[in-house]
Amino acid sequence: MLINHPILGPRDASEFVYLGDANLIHRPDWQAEDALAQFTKYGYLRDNPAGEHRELWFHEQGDRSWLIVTRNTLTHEISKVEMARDVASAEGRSK
Amino acid sequence: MRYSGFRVIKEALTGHRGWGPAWRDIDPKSSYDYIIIGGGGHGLATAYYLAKEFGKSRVAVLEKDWIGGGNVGRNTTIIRSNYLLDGNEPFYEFSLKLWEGLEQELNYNAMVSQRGILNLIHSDAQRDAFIRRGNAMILNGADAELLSTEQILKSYPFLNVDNARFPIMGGLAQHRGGTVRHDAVAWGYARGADQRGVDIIQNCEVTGFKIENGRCLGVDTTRGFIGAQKVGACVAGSSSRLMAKASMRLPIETHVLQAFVSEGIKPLLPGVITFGAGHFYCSQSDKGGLVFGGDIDGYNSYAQRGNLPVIEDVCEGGMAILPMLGRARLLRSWGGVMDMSMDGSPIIDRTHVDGLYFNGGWCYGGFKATPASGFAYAHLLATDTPHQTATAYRFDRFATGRMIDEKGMGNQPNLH
Amino acid sequence: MTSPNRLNGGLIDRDQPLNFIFDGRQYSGFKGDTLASALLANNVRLMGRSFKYHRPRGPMTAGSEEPNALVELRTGARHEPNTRATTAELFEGLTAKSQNRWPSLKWDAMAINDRLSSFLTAGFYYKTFMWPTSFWEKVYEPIIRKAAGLGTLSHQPDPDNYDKGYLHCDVLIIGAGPAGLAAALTAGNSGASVILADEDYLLGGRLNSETHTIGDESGADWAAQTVAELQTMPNVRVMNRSTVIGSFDHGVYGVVERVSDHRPKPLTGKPRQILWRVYSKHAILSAGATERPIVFENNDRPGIMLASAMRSYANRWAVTPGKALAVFTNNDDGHKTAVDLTTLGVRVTVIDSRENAPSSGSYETIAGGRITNTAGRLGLTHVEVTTTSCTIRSLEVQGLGVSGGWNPNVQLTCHQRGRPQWDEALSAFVPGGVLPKGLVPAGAANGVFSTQWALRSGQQAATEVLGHLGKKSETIAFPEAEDAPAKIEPFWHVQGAKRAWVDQQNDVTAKDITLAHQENFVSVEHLKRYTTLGMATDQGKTSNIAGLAIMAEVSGKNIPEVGTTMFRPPYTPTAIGAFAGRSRDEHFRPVRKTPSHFWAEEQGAVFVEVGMWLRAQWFPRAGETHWRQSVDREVLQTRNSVGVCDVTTLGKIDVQGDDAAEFLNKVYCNGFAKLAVGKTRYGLMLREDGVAMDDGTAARLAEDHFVVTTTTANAIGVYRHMEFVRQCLFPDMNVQLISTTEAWAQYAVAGPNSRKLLQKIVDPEFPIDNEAFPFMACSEITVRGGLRARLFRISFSGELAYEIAVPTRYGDALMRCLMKEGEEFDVVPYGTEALGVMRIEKGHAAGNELNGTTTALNLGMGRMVSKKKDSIGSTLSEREGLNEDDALKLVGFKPVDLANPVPAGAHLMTKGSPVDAKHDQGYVTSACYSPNLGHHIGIGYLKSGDTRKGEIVRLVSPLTNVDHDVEVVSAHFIDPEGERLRA
Amino acid sequence: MPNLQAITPLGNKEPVTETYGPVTLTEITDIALASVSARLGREQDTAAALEAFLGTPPPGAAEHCGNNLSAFWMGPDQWMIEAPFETHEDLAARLAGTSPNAYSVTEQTDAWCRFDLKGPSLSDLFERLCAADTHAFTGGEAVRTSIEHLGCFVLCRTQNHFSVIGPRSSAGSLYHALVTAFRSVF
Repeated sequence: MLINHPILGPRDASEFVYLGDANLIHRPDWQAEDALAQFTKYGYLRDNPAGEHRELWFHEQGDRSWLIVTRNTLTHEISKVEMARDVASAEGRSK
Repeated sequence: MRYSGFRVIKEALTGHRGWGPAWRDIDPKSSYDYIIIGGGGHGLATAYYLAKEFGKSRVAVLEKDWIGGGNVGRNTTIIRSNYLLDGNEPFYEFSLKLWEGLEQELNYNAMVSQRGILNLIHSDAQRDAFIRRGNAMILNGADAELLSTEQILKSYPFLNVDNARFPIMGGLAQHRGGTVRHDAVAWGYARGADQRGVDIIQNCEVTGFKIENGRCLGVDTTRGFIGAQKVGACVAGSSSRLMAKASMRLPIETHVLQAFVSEGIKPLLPGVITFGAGHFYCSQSDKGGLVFGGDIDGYNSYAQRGNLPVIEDVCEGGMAILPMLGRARLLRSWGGVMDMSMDGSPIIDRTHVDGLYFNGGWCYGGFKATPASGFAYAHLLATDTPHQTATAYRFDRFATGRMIDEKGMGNQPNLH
Repeated sequence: MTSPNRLNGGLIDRDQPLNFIFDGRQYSGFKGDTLASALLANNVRLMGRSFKYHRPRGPMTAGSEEPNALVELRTGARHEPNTRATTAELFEGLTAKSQNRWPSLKWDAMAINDRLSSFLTAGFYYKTFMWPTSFWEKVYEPIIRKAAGLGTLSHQPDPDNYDKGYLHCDVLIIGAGPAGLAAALTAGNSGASVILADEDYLLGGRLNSETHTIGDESGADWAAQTVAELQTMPNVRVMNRSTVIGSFDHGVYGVVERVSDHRPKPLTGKPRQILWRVYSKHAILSAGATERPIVFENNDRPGIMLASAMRSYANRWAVTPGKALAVFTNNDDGHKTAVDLTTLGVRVTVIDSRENAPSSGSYETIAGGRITNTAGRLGLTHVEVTTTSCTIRSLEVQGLGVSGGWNPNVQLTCHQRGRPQWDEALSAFVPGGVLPKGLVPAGAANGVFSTQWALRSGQQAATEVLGHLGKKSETIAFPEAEDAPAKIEPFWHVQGAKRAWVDQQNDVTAKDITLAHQENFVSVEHLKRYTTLGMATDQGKTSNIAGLAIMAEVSGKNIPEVGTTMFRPPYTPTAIGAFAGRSRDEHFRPVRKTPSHFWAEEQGAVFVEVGMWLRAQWFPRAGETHWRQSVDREVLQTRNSVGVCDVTTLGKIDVQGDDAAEFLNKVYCNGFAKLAVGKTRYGLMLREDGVAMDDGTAARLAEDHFVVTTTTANAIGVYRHMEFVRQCLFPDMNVQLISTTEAWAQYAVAGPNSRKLLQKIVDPEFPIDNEAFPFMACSEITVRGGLRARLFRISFSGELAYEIAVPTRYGDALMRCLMKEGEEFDVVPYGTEALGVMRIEKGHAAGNELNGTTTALNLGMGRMVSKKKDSIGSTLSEREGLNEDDALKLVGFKPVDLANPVPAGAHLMTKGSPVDAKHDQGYVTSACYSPNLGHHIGIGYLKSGDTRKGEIVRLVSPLTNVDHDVEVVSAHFIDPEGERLRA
Repeated sequence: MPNLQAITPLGNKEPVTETYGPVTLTEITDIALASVSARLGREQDTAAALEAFLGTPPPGAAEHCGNNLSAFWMGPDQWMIEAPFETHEDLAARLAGTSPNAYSVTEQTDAWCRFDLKGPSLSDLFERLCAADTHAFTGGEAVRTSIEHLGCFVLCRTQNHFSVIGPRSSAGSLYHALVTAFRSVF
């Protein structure tokens, strides 16, 4: 499998370490009233789709960037690769 | 029809004309008391025990493809009950006991072979952990033995101890562990269930649930609606796809696990052996093929196939402990989809929908659980109470913080 | 020596005779021969035995799909079972042995199974061997296992090396027959980077086995010239003996190059095989086709082979299985064998199942005939032909070529789970469905069977691919070549046959398939699994289609309705060594050595693997006969004076930036914002699920600069986690991370004299007395006249202790210096064992305690989890199940009888309660003999342990036969008030 | 400087130089290394400071540049600076002093071992070692990739001169991988 790194171009997936669903960047607010319930969902429930899946990969044997890869879990075809940091920023995550 | 050596001889002398179908091919009825979704090992076992142990007769197994085509048909055939945690060990020990009587139970030779399983130890810390585990096994009524390297070399004289990267410092053995002819498990349960009146319906895919007022009334299928008092989902790697039809999100990810078999060779490995410092475990089938595997590929996949780096990683592990393997050939690889749960342990539980039950999250340990999973699920379906060995396998354990995390890897399914 | 079956011509080198040995007998052949062709030349047709019935067998094919002629090649540690005689290249001195027979190939006692075959039908074993229960493992299975299997492994380490490699190309061309060569020429001319790989040692595919011409040249000559031309192109890499074994995601292919298998052993330093991982933008599958047999009674005798194989043996290797041959065919291709062999002076009779079979003047054709039986126990002697008029003729022949049509080699198109499609006109599966992205099939692999059209098809495929690459291609005008249409009338098996083999290796007969149907094993996957059809080492290449056809017949379906089978990697069985490559033996994984490693080796240290690291475990001294003596000495000397331990392996992460402190507040459950510059603090890191992930220290070197330490085992994972927190959760935090684990050699200097020792080394401008440099202080300093260094006053042992770090290259010298300067204090180096003893004596948690299931509460650090701030894991650590009243707590254990051990891994029971899992109270995580206390001690987790101090509990380890009482005590066995480390 | 004797990553007093066929392999120990990471919002300042230090703008992704003082790219807004050890043993301190708070500097000199390979056909060697397409390298590339399970930088200085920079603690394993590949190829 190859991951087309936004900066480095196609690199063998074996250079990367997989984490999972890209929703893991949506860490809940610890001060919310239902924080415990939110964190439980965040930590444990997954869409796990058969089809397009946004997921986090870390370029461990490379530039140490976390990437969000949009990959089809039926065909393994990758349609989009983004820098996770850019996505997180764009979604309003800050400090 | 009862199988026996006498019967085989009789048929051989009369041209084998008397053998009937192992199970009937039939059309679905309009409704059942119990519908099991998924004709894999667990689903067929559930139907069998519902009929046999709980006297239920209006039972159907719906299989979208052909029975036994999921993980029961593609695994490395290992049975064992060498678990650490109290949530797991009694359940797997119950399963092992059911395996021990399976052939007589089913009148089907699934070749349950208790040739032993051996986990190699490569460090002091690993030994400490294995001693804790071995003790937990014994305290739960299972068998375990701590072996020295010398004892291991008596059975496996060719293990690499001379120039190994990681020294072999003994092993934890479970002599009652072993292997089973995996396909035969599905066929044996199917035949047994069929003989007790269970309808096994192949090529019948569930496309939706009929849920009214919080109660499941049946399932829509590619062969029409089928009503049911109770519906039990039992579809392993397809769990998330199926339960999404009931608006459920699960604590499960679907991953691919590859496994491998070599060309047939004359007897080499007496039992199952697991390399504790790499990703490799291996046994030898009765046909002579070395059946081996390692880690999952590590990314979500429903594709039933993996990639080259994992094949290399597994073979590296093999060469590390069995350096003669260089001259054996890998014959075939295959990939199965695994329902990896968030703590590495399964779920056998009711759902928020009345009449809809769930069995899944087996990670890549589902095969050895087949009899107990079927038994416990049948118990839950028939009595609405969990079987005594499966009380911990609840959905809400993540919310309450009562995870059953054998490997201590936390909520990351690909590490379990 | 005479070779009775050798013909004229062929592509062998008659100037290079080679001697070889098969089953102890010496023969000779020529360079260019395979073992099978050389044996046939010597009139040896019997080369193997089948798997189940031990039927005598000869080669069925002339290629890698061979199911029958499997031998054990070479001797000693290089002994290699199941080697196809049909692909083993002959070399001088080659030694081979037949396998799966006893006592000899001609007289095999296990052939009794053949007599019992009516009892041993498909799946018979599922129906019997069940009584009595214990007999399966003890009696039946050992017999079955001994009889099963094919060849034997050597039980010795494989002495050869394997290598790996990585190649990149625009186009990978798989197979160098006419289509592949045409594609390679076209792509090569365009300037694209091309890899042309073929499993054979001689490129050209069927061109080397046919008498076809291309223009004025023989096909073989044209192939050789084309290959030579390709080899001159710098952008084309031509790889022979290279099998493309698998098609993986995104254009990645596995290719195994057999570098040395044609030699007695590899040249010095050279690998036996190389596994190449090829990254291709596109691939052309020109892997040709495989002929398939027709199923008839006793169709498995030595001398019966595929008609195309017979032609290969004649044209390429100048060999015939005998002087009188027959061909049984359902298509025109079979007649080519008759034409070619007749031309070479061999008498051939063709039995063509088609009533309108073409006739020829040069050989007899029996149109509409069928072979209904054969004779010859160890080699074919007669075939029985039933003609259309139902008369039976017996022909005396030594060889029979069978042609049931051709199957395109679609395997690689299925590796990503594409399913082939049935082509009615060809009566064959052709590539179809979703192909691997970028793969274009061409030539016979795509059902294009004539040479002329294969050339065009190869060119077309290349042109298509070049178009995608944006490269221009020129059309090459290939000369005229053979262009016979594929005329076939499907005919799969001769009905009514008693025992007709479908899968020859696994002994699956037509009757087995009928039986499977009768028992409802109808789906192709059930059929395969129930009968073992297609599970042999040829992976069904010679058997699957006939099996499907017979199932179709008995179930009243057509072939595609019965199903297709799935092909999975590898394309042909592949040496496991090739997949492992260089990663074996002591090089299985890299070794990490500490800065003092070479010095420690000089001291005779005993080393232990800790992850990838090798660490000194203890340093034996003269006269010490047991490791405990060394370890006790190291502990006592350290606690009494001073000891030094290399702790470089702990992970070190440089955390810098304006938000560095805020960042640490997120990743540690305890607070760091208020930590003063020049101070160090213990930190506990949780996973998001509230379970302890790692612990270590963070030293604040500047307002915006921390050095964080991790445990040795978790260094990589913690760094990855911190990058996740930085990049994905708090992208606006101004913080930069980099690992500095290896940049600094770091030594723990511990013991009451540690300060005195360090004062001799630390440059005097840096005072390290208790006032200037108190407990938990940290500073950048210089040592030994200006060498930059870092000093931390932290203690794992519980003693007055420091950790000192210098640039790694000086680590060796610093250790020598510490030893020399410490002589006056009787300084001692200590290893990981003594380190472990001291931390257990002090009650410090380590890997055994941070086992991935324990929380801060379990560790006795529940109050460290700050509720005033957000940190990873703080919310989920509040779940009820993690905060139960009887939660496990870390405590110490002391044996009641001080002579007893406290073994790690033992479980704990309340006194008087039953000993079983239900009453389990906890377990011992770490234990040691404490030389300071003079008895064994342990630490571990006990339910409500913090309230049970003083209680006597029962320690049981049934696995190791231990059962005695221990007292629950504080985990801090030594200096519980921490006076020493603050001294 | 200090009266402590340095050793090489392979554990010797002097670096190793060996010849395999047409290629020379040399253990390089006379280069100081420091990483530079731009702080948030200070990317321009960092680039300017590095340009001032190096005499050339810092290299782009997967590239390296410079001669006596040189740099290679490690990650987004992160570089490794190379300088002669003899004159720049204090490289990290010097860089840190150049433009305070614009970037974070970390000493990396001894975190790594380095082997330089000089000779023809080096890509024939590297195709056995790593997945980088070194045949396409012309000079100036710097790729972080994995060699025999070790995370390494592969720098192509010219087509006849490559550097492999790997974790110092595994210098022996990296050296073994290189030598094995040499024997296999040449």
